[in-house]
Amino acid sequence: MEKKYAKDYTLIELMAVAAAREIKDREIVFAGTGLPMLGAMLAQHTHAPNCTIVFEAGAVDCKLAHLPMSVGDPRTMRFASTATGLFDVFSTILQRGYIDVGFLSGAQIDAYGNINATCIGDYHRPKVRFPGSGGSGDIACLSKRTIIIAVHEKRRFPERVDYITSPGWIDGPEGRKRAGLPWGGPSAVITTLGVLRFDERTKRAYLASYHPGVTPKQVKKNTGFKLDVSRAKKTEPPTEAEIKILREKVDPEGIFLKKVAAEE
Amino acid sequence: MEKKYAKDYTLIELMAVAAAREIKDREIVFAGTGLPMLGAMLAQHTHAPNCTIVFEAGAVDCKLAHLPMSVGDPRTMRFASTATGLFDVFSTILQRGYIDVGFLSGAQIDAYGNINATCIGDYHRPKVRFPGSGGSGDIACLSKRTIIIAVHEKRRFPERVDYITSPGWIDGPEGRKRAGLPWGGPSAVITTLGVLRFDERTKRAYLASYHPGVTPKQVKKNTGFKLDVSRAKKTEPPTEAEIKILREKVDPEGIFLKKVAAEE
Amino acid sequence: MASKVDDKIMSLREATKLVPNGAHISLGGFTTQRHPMAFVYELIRQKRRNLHFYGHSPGGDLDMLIGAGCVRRVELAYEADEAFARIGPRFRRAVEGGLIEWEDYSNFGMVQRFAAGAMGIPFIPTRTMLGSDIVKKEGFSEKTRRSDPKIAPKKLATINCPFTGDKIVLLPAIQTDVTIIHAQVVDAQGTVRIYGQNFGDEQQAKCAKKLIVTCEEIVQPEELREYPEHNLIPFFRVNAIIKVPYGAHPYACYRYYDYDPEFLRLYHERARDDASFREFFNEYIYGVGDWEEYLGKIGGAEKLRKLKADKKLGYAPKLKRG
Amino acid sequence: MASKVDDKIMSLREATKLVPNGAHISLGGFTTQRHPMAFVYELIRQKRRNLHFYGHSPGGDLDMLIGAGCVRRVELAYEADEAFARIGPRFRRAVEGGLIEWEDYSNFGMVQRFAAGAMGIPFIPTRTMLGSDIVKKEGFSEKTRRSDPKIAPKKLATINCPFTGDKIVLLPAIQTDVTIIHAQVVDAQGTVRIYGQNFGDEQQAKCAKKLIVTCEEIVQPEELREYPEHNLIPFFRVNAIIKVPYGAHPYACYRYYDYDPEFLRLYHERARDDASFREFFNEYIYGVGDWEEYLGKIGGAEKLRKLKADKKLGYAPKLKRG
Repeated sequence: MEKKYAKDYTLIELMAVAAAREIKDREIVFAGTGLPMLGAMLAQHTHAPNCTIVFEAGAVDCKLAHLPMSVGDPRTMRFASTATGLFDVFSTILQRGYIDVGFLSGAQIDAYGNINATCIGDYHRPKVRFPGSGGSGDIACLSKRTIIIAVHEKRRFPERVDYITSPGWIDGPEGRKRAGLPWGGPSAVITTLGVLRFDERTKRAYLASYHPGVTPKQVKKNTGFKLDVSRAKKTEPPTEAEIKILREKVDPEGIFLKKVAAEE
Repeated sequence: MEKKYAKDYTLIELMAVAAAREIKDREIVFAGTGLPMLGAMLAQHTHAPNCTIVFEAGAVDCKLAHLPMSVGDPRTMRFASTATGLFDVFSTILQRGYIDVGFLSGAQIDAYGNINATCIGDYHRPKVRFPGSGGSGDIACLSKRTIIIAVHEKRRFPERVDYITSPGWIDGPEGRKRAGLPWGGPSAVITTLGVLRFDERTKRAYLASYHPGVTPKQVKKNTGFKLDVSRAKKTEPPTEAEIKILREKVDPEGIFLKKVAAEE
Repeated sequence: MASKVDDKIMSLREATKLVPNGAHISLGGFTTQRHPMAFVYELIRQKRRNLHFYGHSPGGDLDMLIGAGCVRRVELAYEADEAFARIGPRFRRAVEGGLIEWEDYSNFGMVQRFAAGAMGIPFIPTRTMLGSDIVKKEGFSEKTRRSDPKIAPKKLATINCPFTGDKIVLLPAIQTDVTIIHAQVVDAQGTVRIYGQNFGDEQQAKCAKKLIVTCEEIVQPEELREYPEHNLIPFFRVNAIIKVPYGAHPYACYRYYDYDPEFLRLYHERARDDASFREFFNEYIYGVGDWEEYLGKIGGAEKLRKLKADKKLGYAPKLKRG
Repeated sequence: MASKVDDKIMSLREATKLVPNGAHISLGGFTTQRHPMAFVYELIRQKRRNLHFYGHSPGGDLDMLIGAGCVRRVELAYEADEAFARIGPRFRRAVEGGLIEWEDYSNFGMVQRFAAGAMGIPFIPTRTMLGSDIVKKEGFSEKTRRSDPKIAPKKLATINCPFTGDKIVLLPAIQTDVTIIHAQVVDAQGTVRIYGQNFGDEQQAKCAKKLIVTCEEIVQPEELREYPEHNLIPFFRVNAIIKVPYGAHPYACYRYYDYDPEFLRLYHERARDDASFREFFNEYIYGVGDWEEYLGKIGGAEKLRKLKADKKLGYAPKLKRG
């Protein structure tokens, strides 16, 4: 069947589709609120019907009828396989090595995919304070791989984050091993301008694709670290089917699709 | 009301009554199968209606209608407050410091109330092998105090046990502290001949009481370590009411009362 | 320990006496569910001061306590309200203004610390947070750590596993003076049942020296004891029980009611500015005599009908949230 | 991991293929309840050898495996059948005769080791066993420990807590190759529900690399997923499901049937002597084709009626036990 690409879609929809495409069938996915949830649900409705969504608050593999507004939303209880709590999920699922893909976001992301969700400036006298790690640091440390979602602005993409809340590749290919992390590391950064991936040898981010309407040069200009754009292709746009599912099945109330679109 | 002492009772009944009397009202009791269970249930029916019985297998404060034959017996589920498992009970109740009294038994008990439930002879080539610690070592380490139940024979009461499965006072008043145990220690040994207690200063066992029909000399003769009998009184016999409750309410099926009586 | 025969049922005001100034406390619930808000409001009304707060991912519960000036120190992983607020506005202001002291861990880290306290061990090993600045940077000063023996002497320790050689983080246990949780159902003896996910409530409750439970319903013991395997906390751990229907508002309580998007948005809007925050507090907390009056203020019977959970789903499927 | 769409339902014989010779295994259940006996019998029939067995307080399940020559090493806290036998007769004989290797821990110690494996940490700290010879004496030789990389390099370690200075025992985690549990209800995807106490099943199951579940009933996923908070194991942890009604006999299965005092006494009487033990095995295991035939052998419909649990109590109140 020929793919019919959608003509009318928002940036948030494009990003949700890109997130969904990172998930393989039968994988176990640690999803947070917002874009990761949209992406994971879309994946279940399309190419990954047997992927399992796990929420840190306790629910495993629920059948969502209404989009949750938090990972602890009562909506995540619906027909779940189990529903325990943070200690059980983080220890016996995440730390035990069962999470294939985890989603992350943060205020700053650096060249090695390290994330800052804590503060700008000195930790003890911050210029700006963010909410803190939450489960982000845990997902970054203990998922088999992670996907980062980010707003692409120069100040948000420095060479080095002010504070590593959630370790990426830390400082290169040996960084995680030296830190004592048993596995994992970021595999993609889905931004408002494109998708970054990490060089296999150096573990530095490079531009893998730029979104429709964006040029590699623009991405480079909006990135605070030196970005290799030589391998960049155009991001595959969403299909009509994907957009339809997103709007009609995943978030018919427009909880995130409309909210984020409005904030753009 | 004047106490009416029973005239007709078995040794096991006498011991069950002695065990019950060690329990104070409102205490939390870790009970095993057999005599400890009989004693704890009797206590609930008499002077300690608000004591709580905890089983290591998971049940907390059940209302027994039929005597359990193991700590994991389905009979322990009846109207319990909670019913989890060994990890929860041992960690969040016992190790957390909530058990006031624990009951113990074993093949050998020594002068400092250390218990051997593992083997006679060399650990690696035992002459006789016993079942092993079970929860006994845990109860000995982490209850606020323990009561030991034992058959009183010379070979079972040596100066030093062959193997410390369940630490008592170890080697004297500083023994537990030196070992790193935060609290606890044995307070009584209820035997087939009498009740031993531990000297406050030395933590060595002495004879506190001898059962009706037994002389202090007999107890001394049947003890492998030097036993102070100078403080011994006669064990207070069971009352008619206690025997009636034991037979009619605690073990009407005669599961333990008859079995152990038959083995005597 | 507390017995079956103690009289544990009391008013919010009586229960707040169990939380003195300077107490080390923790609150149950997570993100948009089951925070013991009625108790939080009463603590604010009683003007508690210098609280040392432990949380994994608190939201408005802690943000309001901070805004009211009740909190001196926090140890936590996150302070926000997910879809409703990217950061607690009063928390942000307090940190940026140096009005409180803080120590950062991850969510898993904090829950493990509660678990260690619940299990009666002084620390718990973990692989999380390795490679992060959470491991490298201490928030509390040495002076702070020395000032209160209940604070762990250091944030964490890193060792090599004596069995595998792996690098492992050791996290110090937390045992709170008081934990307050909001449950759906409790009996008068204290047996607690929670429907839905229990979040970190089990660990937070069981690590506490004293446990206060606010609840939607108080039922007969037989009702809960028929299925003991569905109960979360044995009766003897509970010191105080307060019946407060809708006591988690504006947060949800699975099977009873949903969260209140309107009120959550209102709070976060008002809390951004000092003056409007004070007004908000005057209207909804200081100016309100009791919980009954509060429920009237937030929209009364009509609002509660909108929030009421569908029996089967456990939330309000028709609630306007967008 | 195992998916929802895998075909997990199989026969006992097929499932035993997941347990090769030399496997490190553990069995669910505790004292007189929920040991996966049908699976044990099949392992014996299949003549598995050199198993490394981890238990907290096993009973006849392990005793029979030892008697059948399936077991090479055990790490456990206790081997007996409480009111039915003060020690497993085959275990005693095997230890006294040097036929197996053994390592002693306490019950809490073993359950903590399973818990550590389930949690993905290499060790767990505890205060239990301090002052005992369990801490002082290693059962396995250095040679044994070096012979199999799955065995912990040492029995335990003692350290001073970096926060409190307290003496603390560190216990190495267990991750079994295969754990086998017997549950009341499972669905075809693998979601497991256990009624009554779960003993150590949760930790034993979650520490396993592969998990086999025998059960009384297989139901539709919707039936279990209506109350997800009552389920113990998420579907993706389960690799094999076998429906074996009365599959824990002669042990009890809460809400389904009681233990069989007659059969337990018979076993322990016969197992004391080599010849009568062999006869017992020939009659009840080797000479029996399948579980159906076994149930006939032990007394058929009449026996099963006597053991059948009362719906409300969960056991057989009129069962003759004395």
